[in-house]
This record gives sequence, structure tokens and C-alpha cells, in this order.
Amino acid sequence: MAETAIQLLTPEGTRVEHPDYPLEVSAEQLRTMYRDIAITRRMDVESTALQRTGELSLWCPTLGQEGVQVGAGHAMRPGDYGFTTYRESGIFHVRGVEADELLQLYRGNTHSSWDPQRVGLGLFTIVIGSHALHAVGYAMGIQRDGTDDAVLACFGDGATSTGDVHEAMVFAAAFSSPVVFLVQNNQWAISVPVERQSRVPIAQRALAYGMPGIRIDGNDVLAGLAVTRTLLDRAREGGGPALIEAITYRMGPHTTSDDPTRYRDESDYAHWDELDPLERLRRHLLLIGEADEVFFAAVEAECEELGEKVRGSIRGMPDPDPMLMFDAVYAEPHRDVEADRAQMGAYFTRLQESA
Amino acid sequence: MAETAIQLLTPEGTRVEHPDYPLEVSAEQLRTMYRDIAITRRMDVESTALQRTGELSLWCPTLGQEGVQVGAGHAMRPGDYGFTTYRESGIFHVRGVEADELLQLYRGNTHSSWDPQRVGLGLFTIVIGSHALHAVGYAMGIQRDGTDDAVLACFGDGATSTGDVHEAMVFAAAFSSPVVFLVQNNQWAISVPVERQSRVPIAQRALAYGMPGIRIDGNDVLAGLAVTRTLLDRAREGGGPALIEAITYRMGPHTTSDDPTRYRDESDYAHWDELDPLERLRRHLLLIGEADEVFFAAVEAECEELGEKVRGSIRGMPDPDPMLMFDAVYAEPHRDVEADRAQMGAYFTRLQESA
Amino acid sequence: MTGMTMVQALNAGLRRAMENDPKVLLMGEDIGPLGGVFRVTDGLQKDFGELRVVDSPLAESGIVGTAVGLAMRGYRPVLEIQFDGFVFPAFDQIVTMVAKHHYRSEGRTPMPMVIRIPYGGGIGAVEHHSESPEAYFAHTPGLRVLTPADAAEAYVTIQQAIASDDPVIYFEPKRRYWDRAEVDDVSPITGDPWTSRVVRAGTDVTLVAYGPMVRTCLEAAAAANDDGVSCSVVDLRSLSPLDLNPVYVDVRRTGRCVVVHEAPVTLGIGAEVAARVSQECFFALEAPVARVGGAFLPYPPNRFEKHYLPDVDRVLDAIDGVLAL
Amino acid sequence: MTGMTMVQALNAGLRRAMENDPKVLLMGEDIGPLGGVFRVTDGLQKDFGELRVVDSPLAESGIVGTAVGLAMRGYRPVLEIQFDGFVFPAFDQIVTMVAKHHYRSEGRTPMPMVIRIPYGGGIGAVEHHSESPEAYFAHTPGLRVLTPADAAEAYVTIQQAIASDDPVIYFEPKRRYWDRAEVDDVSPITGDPWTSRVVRAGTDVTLVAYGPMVRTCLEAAAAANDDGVSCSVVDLRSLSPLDLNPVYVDVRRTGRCVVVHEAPVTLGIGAEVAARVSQECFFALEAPVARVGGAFLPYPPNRFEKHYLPDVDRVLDAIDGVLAL
Ligand SMILES: Cc1ncc(C[n+]2csc(CCOP(=O)(O)OP(=O)(O)O)c2C)c(N)n1
Ligand SMILES: Cc1ncc(C[n+]2csc(CCOP(=O)(O)OP(=O)(O)O)c2C)c(N)n1
Ligand SMILES: [Mg+2]
Ligand SMILES: [Mg+2]
Repeated sequence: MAETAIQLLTPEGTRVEHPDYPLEVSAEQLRTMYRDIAITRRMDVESTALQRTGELSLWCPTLGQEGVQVGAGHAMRPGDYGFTTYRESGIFHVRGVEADELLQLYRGNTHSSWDPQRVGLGLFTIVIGSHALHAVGYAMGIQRDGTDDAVLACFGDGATSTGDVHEAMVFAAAFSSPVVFLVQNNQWAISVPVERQSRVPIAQRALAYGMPGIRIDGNDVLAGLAVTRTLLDRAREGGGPALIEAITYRMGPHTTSDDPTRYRDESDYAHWDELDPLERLRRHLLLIGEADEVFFAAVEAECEELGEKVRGSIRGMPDPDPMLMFDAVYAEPHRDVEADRAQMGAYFTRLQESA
Repeated sequence: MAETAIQLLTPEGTRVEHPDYPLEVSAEQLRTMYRDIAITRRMDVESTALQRTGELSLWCPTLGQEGVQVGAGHAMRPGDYGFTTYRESGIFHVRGVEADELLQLYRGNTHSSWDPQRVGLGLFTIVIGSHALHAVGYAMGIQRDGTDDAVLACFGDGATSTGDVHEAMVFAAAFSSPVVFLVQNNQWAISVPVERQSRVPIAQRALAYGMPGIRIDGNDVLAGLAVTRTLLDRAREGGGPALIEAITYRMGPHTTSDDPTRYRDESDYAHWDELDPLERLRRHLLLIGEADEVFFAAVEAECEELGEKVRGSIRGMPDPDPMLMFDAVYAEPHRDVEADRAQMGAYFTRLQESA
Repeated sequence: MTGMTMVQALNAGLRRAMENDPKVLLMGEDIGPLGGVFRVTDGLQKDFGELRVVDSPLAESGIVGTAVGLAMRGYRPVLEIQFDGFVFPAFDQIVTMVAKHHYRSEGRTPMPMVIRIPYGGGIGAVEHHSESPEAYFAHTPGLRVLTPADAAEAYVTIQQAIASDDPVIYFEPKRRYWDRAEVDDVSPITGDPWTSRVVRAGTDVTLVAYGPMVRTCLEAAAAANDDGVSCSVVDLRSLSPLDLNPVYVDVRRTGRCVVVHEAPVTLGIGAEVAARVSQECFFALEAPVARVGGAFLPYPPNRFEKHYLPDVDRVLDAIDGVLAL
Repeated sequence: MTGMTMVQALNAGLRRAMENDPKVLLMGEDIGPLGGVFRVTDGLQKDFGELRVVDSPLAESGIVGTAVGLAMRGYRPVLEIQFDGFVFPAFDQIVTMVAKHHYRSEGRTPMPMVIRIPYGGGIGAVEHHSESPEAYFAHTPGLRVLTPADAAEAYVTIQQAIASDDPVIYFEPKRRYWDRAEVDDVSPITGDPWTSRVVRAGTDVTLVAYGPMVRTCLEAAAAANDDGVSCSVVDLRSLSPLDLNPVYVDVRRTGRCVVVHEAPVTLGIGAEVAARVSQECFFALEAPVARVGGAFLPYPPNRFEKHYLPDVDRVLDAIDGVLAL
């Protein structure tokens, strides 16, 4: 197991080669990833603002973690499938979920607003750790279909303590299923530091199951891309599961309800600021002469546009028809749900009449 | 991590030294352990026979695994506490639970027949893996009490797949609690071979948590004694948790309800027969001249006596008074239980009157 | 028509479902070479292979959680939980994930899955092997709950459960596993499993039961008949949804109702039946609905179970009770 | 007497319990420096140290399972489950181990433990943060279940729960966390928490509620009063054991009963209340017991909750219903 985290792009923006993870990446793709990170970041800002004005119930900022998210998103093939947490707007964006689509959920209109089939992303689960098993099961399905798809299972450092994540790794190893576990170690599970979950690097967990455990610089989009792609390919070729620990930092609060000043020092941020994934990629693009201020201004303009679009579609959105809540509890009619629907409908009518 | 299992006594009965696990053991203690294994084994035979004649509901044979059980039992100090499975009559015997006491449970009279405080053994839990957490919690209590007790948590290879065992190791590592996890890898979880639980040695699980993982020859009572004692002492001195994988074999069926011919080959047994823990210790005692046929005959007589005692106390034992089932549901009176008790009492009276 | 035990009927039903749909697969502990501890899956791995009959690692949350993923990929997993008492490690996956997935996805992702659970007491087992946890699942929106009362029912309803696009918790009354019945294993499967069925018609008292207690109630009804009391017996069969219409019709005639199950009475299925029957048959009831079931204790050691479990005498006593008013 | 929110009252109650008994310790996620996501444990780690206020790894089964061991060693763990929807990973430990330990050990090993769970909806939260799972626990022999309706109750009953030698599931109505009340934080703690209490006396209809719905019912009773209908309100307070005697007494006078909770009606606490009241007040009831509660759905997205949750209007509608008969 690598002691130090794999890095393909230094904080100063220079490329480093790694023997195990060779990477060829076009300038076009570099620019796309820059744009993806910038847009993800803007979405964070917009969503936080919308939450502050009561348009959203909650938002879980991704700030600081976009590097590995965008890299991993780009590592996936269209047929691959991802299982994520609530803090993965980078991957959602890369896989084609529109910002205002995703925000339906945080507005409280729906429990899931995207079509899992279309974007190849499962519903995210708020009950920490549980989706790791869904990912493995999905991968077991791939094995039975005989296709060469692979699955990416994303979760946080806190999640690694849960029984479900363990069982997921046990099953994946037992059946040698095509799944890569991507742990975003952002140093915190709400207010609890990662040391409470593990006294040794999280990547070391992989040894328990006989699979590779690789630490990467989570703020390096290229490391995220290269290592995730290599391990997904290994998995799809029958090499079995693997674990990536992406070392990063949650620069924002846990959610818009959180107050990090209660449990961590402002002074921590400076260190991570220097490792910022967006700035790093910007430096790289400038260094290799593949982007200029015109490009950056265009991205900025695109972000502005996104912001406007999001605000426009979310602000003052009407609430859904109350009777919709009775839909889709079951795939086939269920007597008790239908009785409740009828009863509630009659009640709403009485209520309107008496009003 | 040791690649090969630690052995202090060869199958031929000769002592081997191991630099990390020096062991001084008196002839007296060797004879005691021989006796313990023999008695445990006899209890197996008696219990199986009692089950066959309907006196017990079930029995879980320990045959083949007595070496590590008796060794580990001897490694514990009186103040230490153990958490076991249903297949641990060796440890129960060493810790002073009488055979006929234990069998109350398998007769169906009680869910637990020993006093946990007296023998320092928790109730065994049939829901696989769950007691590993109890062990860690108990160890956390020891840390708060500031005593130098330690805890032994025993479970099988199958149990290592459960989320609870993982969470137990996470907590133990996080709090550096004085607990030793002893996995008896008897190669099977009912009909499922250990390879389905793990493709790498179970001891390797320890690496995930940054604790030592030691493989031992589970049919070697001395390795069981020395390694368990060393790690318990390390834990009680603040060294933190550790994991032992004892390689052994379940020579009997999973329980008296099981039919192993459906899933494994008779031919497997021969190999393990040669590694038998009792025979090994017998050879050793003979080799070092610390036991003779008089001693072995005395042990045999003691076993006979035990058999008679057990049969005498279990056979034809009357069923408990039905109303006892209402006792001890709660520590303090509970209205609903009391109502049910009264109702049932009245019903029994009606039933008797009408009969 | 073939004479079969319930175990054989379930085995035949599983086999037919697997033949009919290549997406059906079985997963659980010891269901492969061993054929399950009750032999319900006997021979299936041999015939359908290890990819369709999967011996899993020992982890119930893992079994159910991976089945969620398999269902998302288009499979129809049929899971075996070895005994009632071992379903709880999977409770989170069942209640939080399986039950809600269709709703959470706004109908985009169905969750066809059957979780087979041998349940109930009466076989002299050790702890955690005799429980009746059905009310937990029937209280959970998003799940369906079925339980067969005999081999013929089992053969049909296990196939219907597998064919359903909703997740079904399928409770198998283990003390009835070895009861034999004539099973029609030739005709196409028809009928609506999500209904209750009147298995005996009577005029004085309506007995309501499901799973293992259907036979007990039929025996009680026969005994009552000898005493001149005519009892109907309704087998609920589906615990979610509940179909109490046949019960209401019957109670409106008899005016008396006794609900019987093994689970603790408090908040057991009988509570819902009693509440609804009291509501719907308010003016017809001549006596309060009586509930016969487990006392408010953990399942006791098995030497107590013949006293703990409802039996013919307890049902007769309750019949006397409702007739006394 | 001090004016306190329910959060402050719980904090004060925990503090006092910790001062009184060195064996009391708190464990949960984010209960240390953060003081819990609702700040119920605010300041306690600072004052009692990390050994008595433990921020655990992220694992609910781990929290409850290790607490079992701590209790065996003589401690009295008070656990925080961060939200209702996250109790299920610990369900096995709670139902299989915590609930049964005293019984299994034949009374040798008490299991004093309090599991605090903020529950219920009404705060506009995301999924899994608004559920009412109390019926699962009330159906489980071996557990006690308490839920306070206001700050004064919370201050007293949290201490009584901690003092109990039995395991207590303590449901905190999170939408009432910020309601203020006068709390007597000076007098010794007295009274029996395992009883229900009549919080308003009336003559026409008996409203039965607990936790968050007590205030709703009091508001409904006030509104009904304006329309000339006099309602009693009974706060169950303890869901296990249930104390329905005050309800029976009241219903025998009013002849009408409405039970209100947020959880799905089917097999919710109201089912047991309706079944028992229908039994005990059979001849006094003028109308069937009405149940007001959640529809049979997973908790919907929060933009629906004002329609999903019982409110004053729904309770008034049910009052009209029982009066119409
Ligand atoms: C089973 C469960 N327990 C508790 C919570 C409350 N909770 C939400 S996020 C969180 C911390 C998660 O930490 P981590 O896995 O590191 O992910 P991060 O939020 O840092 O991305 C907790 C405790 C939950 N959602 N699910
Ligand atoms: C949670 C749970 N699931 C399933 C079972 C049924 N069961 C009893 S023993 C056993 C196998 C246990 O294997 P292992 O841990 O290796 O212990 P061994 O029996 O070999 O000593 C199983 C699956 C159980 N008791 N608990
Ligand atoms: Mg984190
Ligand atoms: Mg084993």
C-alpha cells in the first residue's frame, strides 16, 4: 500500500508521472474538467444562498472536494453505474444531472429528482453506508449479465465505520465483483474527526479483504481520474474490487444547518486552501498554455448563467399537489394506500367546503 | 503478520519455542489442561446422546476445537471477562460452569443457566457476531473503572463477515480498549466454507484497524494459552486490542440437527485427526514423562463420572412451572406483563377446572 | 395434484419460478449444497448453478443490501433469512431501503424482491428461532407481507410473491413445514394473493388467523362444533395489504370475533384487526373482539412454549369468552 | 421554576442525572464539542469529560452494542441516535440484545440504558429525519418507551428514564424542541412516568395523544371548545407500558374517543389504543374509536408534510366524525 497519496498534479500545477497510473489527457478534457469543477462550485454557492432565503430545506456543500469527484466522474464510462452520498454534486454534474433537477430534492419536492437509468446514478442514501451494499449487488448483477460495466461506490470517512460498508467489502471480495469503493476522506464526519473512525489510513481497510487500497490526493483531479479509471478497468476485466482513499477536506460546514466553529479551527483551512483543486487546474492550464483569460471568463459567464437559471427555476416554485404523495408507494395497487388516498381526498374536499 | 500459524506443540507432542510467545507451563497445568480437554470432549458425547434421546433440544459439538478453547480459558485471569458463542463448552468448563448447569439451556429450561458475574462469562448470543460489541463495551467499562482486567471475545470465521464484528473492531481500535478478539476458524459456517467469508487469512482483518493479527494452530492448547495470554496482558497494560485467528476444524456436525455429508467430504477429516488437540497433549505428557496410564485412567474415570452425573441430572427432569415464564421480563414491574400474567393464571385455572 | 409437504411445495414453487424467469435468483446462507436448514432450496443449486443459487457470506444486511442492487440491475432476488430472529440485522436495509425504493424513485425503480422468513414457534428450538416479527413489517409502508397456511397455498403464493413488482416479506410457518396437502402443480397460477379467504363457514363466531394459527383455528372450530358452536375461520393470508372485507361480512353475521396469532398481542396484527373490525362492525358486534396471542414477553425457553403458544384450548376459551357476553 | 425550551430542559435533566450518578455516561455521534445536532448535550463534554460524554465512531449498532457491554459492567449509558431514521442499523441490538437481556439472564443482569431518539416531522427536514418509529419498540417486550410532550415533562422523565433499571427508548418530539415551558428544576423528582396523564378535562370527546400531538390536540380542544364541544386530552406519555385506565374512565363518560399520532395508522399505537378501548369501554362507546395519523406511505418529501401530518383541522374533522354518530 502506498504510504503517501498519489498525486499527478502538484498544487503548483505541474504534472507528475506515476508508473502505475499513466495518464494521457487532452487539453480539451482538462478544460472540461476545469469547467466542471467551477460549475460544481458555483452550484454550491447558489444552493447555499437559496437555502439561506428559505427556498431550499438544506444543502450539503461540496466545496474543496470537487477534484476527486470530477476526476472520478470522468473516469466512469457511460454504462458504468455510481452510488453516491448527498455530498457529490461534482459527480452528479459530470454524469448529466442538471442543477435545478438535483435541487428539487433539497427543496423538498421529491426524494429523488433524476432518472437513475438515464444518468447511471442510484438514488443517494442518507442513511450512511447502506448504499455500499447496493453498489456491490449491482456489480453482482453485471457479473451475471456478462457485460464489462463497473460500479463506483462513493462514501465518506465516517461511513467506513458502518457495518454495511464492511459487509459490502466482504461480499465484493467473496464474489470478486466489479466495484470500486471511493472513500472521500474529508477529515470529518460532521464534528467527529477521522481519527475517531480509524487510527490508521482508511486505505488500509482494503488489506482486510485482500484488495488493493490506494491513497490519492483528493484535491488532484488527475489523480482522481487516473486511479479511478485504472481500478474501474481492472474491475471490469475481472480483477475484482478495490478501494481508493481520496485525501481531501470539507471546506464548508457539514450542511447549511451546521456550525463548524464549534468543533474546528479556522487555522486548518489555510493549509487546504493551498491545495485547492480548481486553482491547481487553473495553474496547470496556464502553465501548459492551454487556457487563457478569455477561457476563464467564459467559464465564469457560464457559471453566472447557471446561477441565474437555478435561481429562476427554484425561487418561488409552487408546492406540488398534495395528492401526489400517494403515488408510487407500490408498483401495484395496495388496498390500504388506496383507502388512505380516498379518505384524504374526501377530507381535503370537506376542508375546502368548510373554508 | 505471521504467514504460518504459531505452534508451540507439534502434533507429535514436542515443544517448540517461539521468540514472541515464551511459555512456562508446569506439569500440573499441562495435566489440568489435558483433563479439561478430555472432559469437554466427553461432555460433547454425552450431550449429543442426550439430544438423540430427546432430553435436549439441540447440541453444538465442540469436537476438534477444544485445544484453543481450553488454552484461551487458561489464559484468562479470574477478573477477566469472556463473551462466547454457543460452541465454546471448553471455555465454559475452564471458567467453572458445570456441565449440567450449561445443559439447562439446551434442554430448553432457560436462556442462560450460569451466573455471568460468578464465572465472568456473558450470556452467549446466538445472533451471530452481536456479542463482539458487548465485549468491546465491557472493555470500555474496564477503562473507565481503571482496573487491569481484559476481555476475550470469541466468535467463528462466519461471524467475521457481520457488520457488528466490524463495528466492534472499529470501536475497540478507536478507544484502544482492552479486548482480544479470538476467531476460531473451524473452516465452516454451517455448510459454507471459510473462503466465502474471506479470500485472505482472517487474521489479516486486523490490519484494517491497525491492530496485531496473529494466526495460531488452534489445535495446539499451548499456542492458545501463550498467545491469548500475551495479547490479553498487552491489552490490560494499555496496548490496545488484538485479533487471534485460531486455525482448527469442526470435526462434528454444525449442531445435532445438521447433516455435514451434504456439503463436505469425509476425506477432509483424516488430516485434522492427525492434529487432534487431546492426542497431541497426551503425547507430550508421555514424552516429558509427566503422565502415565494411571493418570489417563483417572481422567477417563472422571469423565465417566461426569457422564453419569449429567445423565442423572438431565434425564427426565421435570419441566419448569409455566408461570415462571412471566418472571424477569423487566427489572421493575410492567403493567402489560402483569396483566398478561394475571390473565394467563386465570386461564390455567379455568383449564384445570374444566379438565 | 400431488401430495406435498409445505417444504416440498415451496421447493417446487421456487423451481417453477426459476424456470419461468431467468432473472429470478436465490440468495441466503446455506441454501446451496445444504439446501437450506429446512431443505426448502434442496437441489436447486445443482440444477440452476451457483450464479442463481448463491450461498452468501454470513451477513443478513449484506444479503438484503446486495439484493437491492441486484433488483436495480433487473434481477428478482428471492432471499432466505435462516430464522425469524436473524432478520433484524437486515432490518435497516428492509425498512429504509427495500420498502421505500419505489416511492423514493417516484416509481422509476421497482424493487421486486422476496424475503423468505421461516417464523413462529412450536418446534422446540433454541432462542431466536421461534419468533413472530410480522407486525414490524406490516406496519411498514412499501412492503407487502404474505404468509401461507398450508402447502397448497405455499406453492401458489410463493410464485405470486416472486412475480410481484413490489418487495414481499414471505413468512413461512415453520411448524407447518411438514404438513402435507394436495398441491395442484399443473394448472396455471391464478387468483389474487392479496386477499383473505374464508376457509370454514360458520354462524356463531368468526375466527381470524394466518400462517400457523389457521390450522389451530380449524381444529378449534371442529372442537367447538362438537359443542354446538359454529365458527367461521378466515385466513388473512396477506398481512399487507390487509383484506378485512370477508371478515366484516362474516362478523356482521356472527357478531363475534376472535383473532389469533403467536406474536405478542400488544400491537400485533390482532390490534389492527380488532381496531378495524370494531370500527366497521360497530353496530353488529355483540361482544368486543377478543385477541389470543403471545404474552408480552420475549419468546420463552422452549419448555414453556406449549403454554406460551395459542392452542386449541386457548382458542376455545376465547370463543367461550365472546359467547358469554 | 425556570423558563426553558425542551432542548434546555433535556440538557438540564441530563446534567442533573450525571451529577447524581457517576455511572451515567452519554454516547452518540457529535454529542461532544458540537453538543449534538440539536444541542441537547451542549456543554456536557466540557464539564464531564470525554470518558463520560463520548463521541462515537459512525455506527449505530456499535453505539448500542457497546452500551450493552457498558451496562453489564455497571454503567448506565444514555445514547443519542441522531435522528429517528438512523435507529434501524441498531434495531437488531435493541430488539435482540437490549430488550431481552434481563429476561435471558433470568434477572441476573439488568440493562439500564436510555436510547434518546428525536422523532417525528414538522421541521421541513430531508428524508429519514421525520419518522415516527415508536410502534416497533412498543411492540417489543423488554423495552420501555417514553415520550415527553413538553419541556417540564422532558426535564422530569429523562431523569426517571435514566434511573430506571430497564432499557428505555426515549422519543423526543423534535418539532417541540423549541417550545418553552416553566420547569421546576429544584424540587426532587417524583411521580410515576409509566402512567398517562389527563392534560385537559372535557365531557364530549376524549382525545388521546402523545409526544408532538399533545399540543396539537390541546389546540384542537381549544378550537372545539369555541364550537361548544368539550374535549378531554390524555397524554399517554408512556407507550410501554401503556396506561389506558385514565382513558377508559374518560371514555366511559364521553362515549367518544379519537387517537392521534404522526406514525402510519396501520399498526400504530392507535391500533392498540382502539383495540383496548373498544374492549374495555364496549358498552359505553357511542361511536367507534377514530384514529388520526399518517397515511400508509413512507414519510413524504417535506413540501407535503403539512398535508401529511395530523393538524388541528384533521383532529377537528375526526371530532366531527365521532360526534356525527
Ligand atoms: C446511519 C446514519 N447515522 C447518522 C447519520 C447522520 N449523519 C449525516 S452525515 C454524517 C457524517 C458523515 O460523515 P462522512 O461519512 O465522513 O461523510 P461526509 O459528510 O464527511 O461527506 C452523519 C453522522 C446518518 N445520516 N446516517
Ligand atoms: C445473524 C445470524 N444469522 C444466521 C444464523 C444461523 N447460524 C447459526 S450458526 C451459523 C454459522 C456460524 O459460523 P461461524 O461463525 O463460523 O461459527 P461456527 O458455527 O463455525 O462455530 C449460522 C449461519 C445466526 N445464528 N445468526
Ligand atoms: Mg467525512
Ligand atoms: Mg466456523
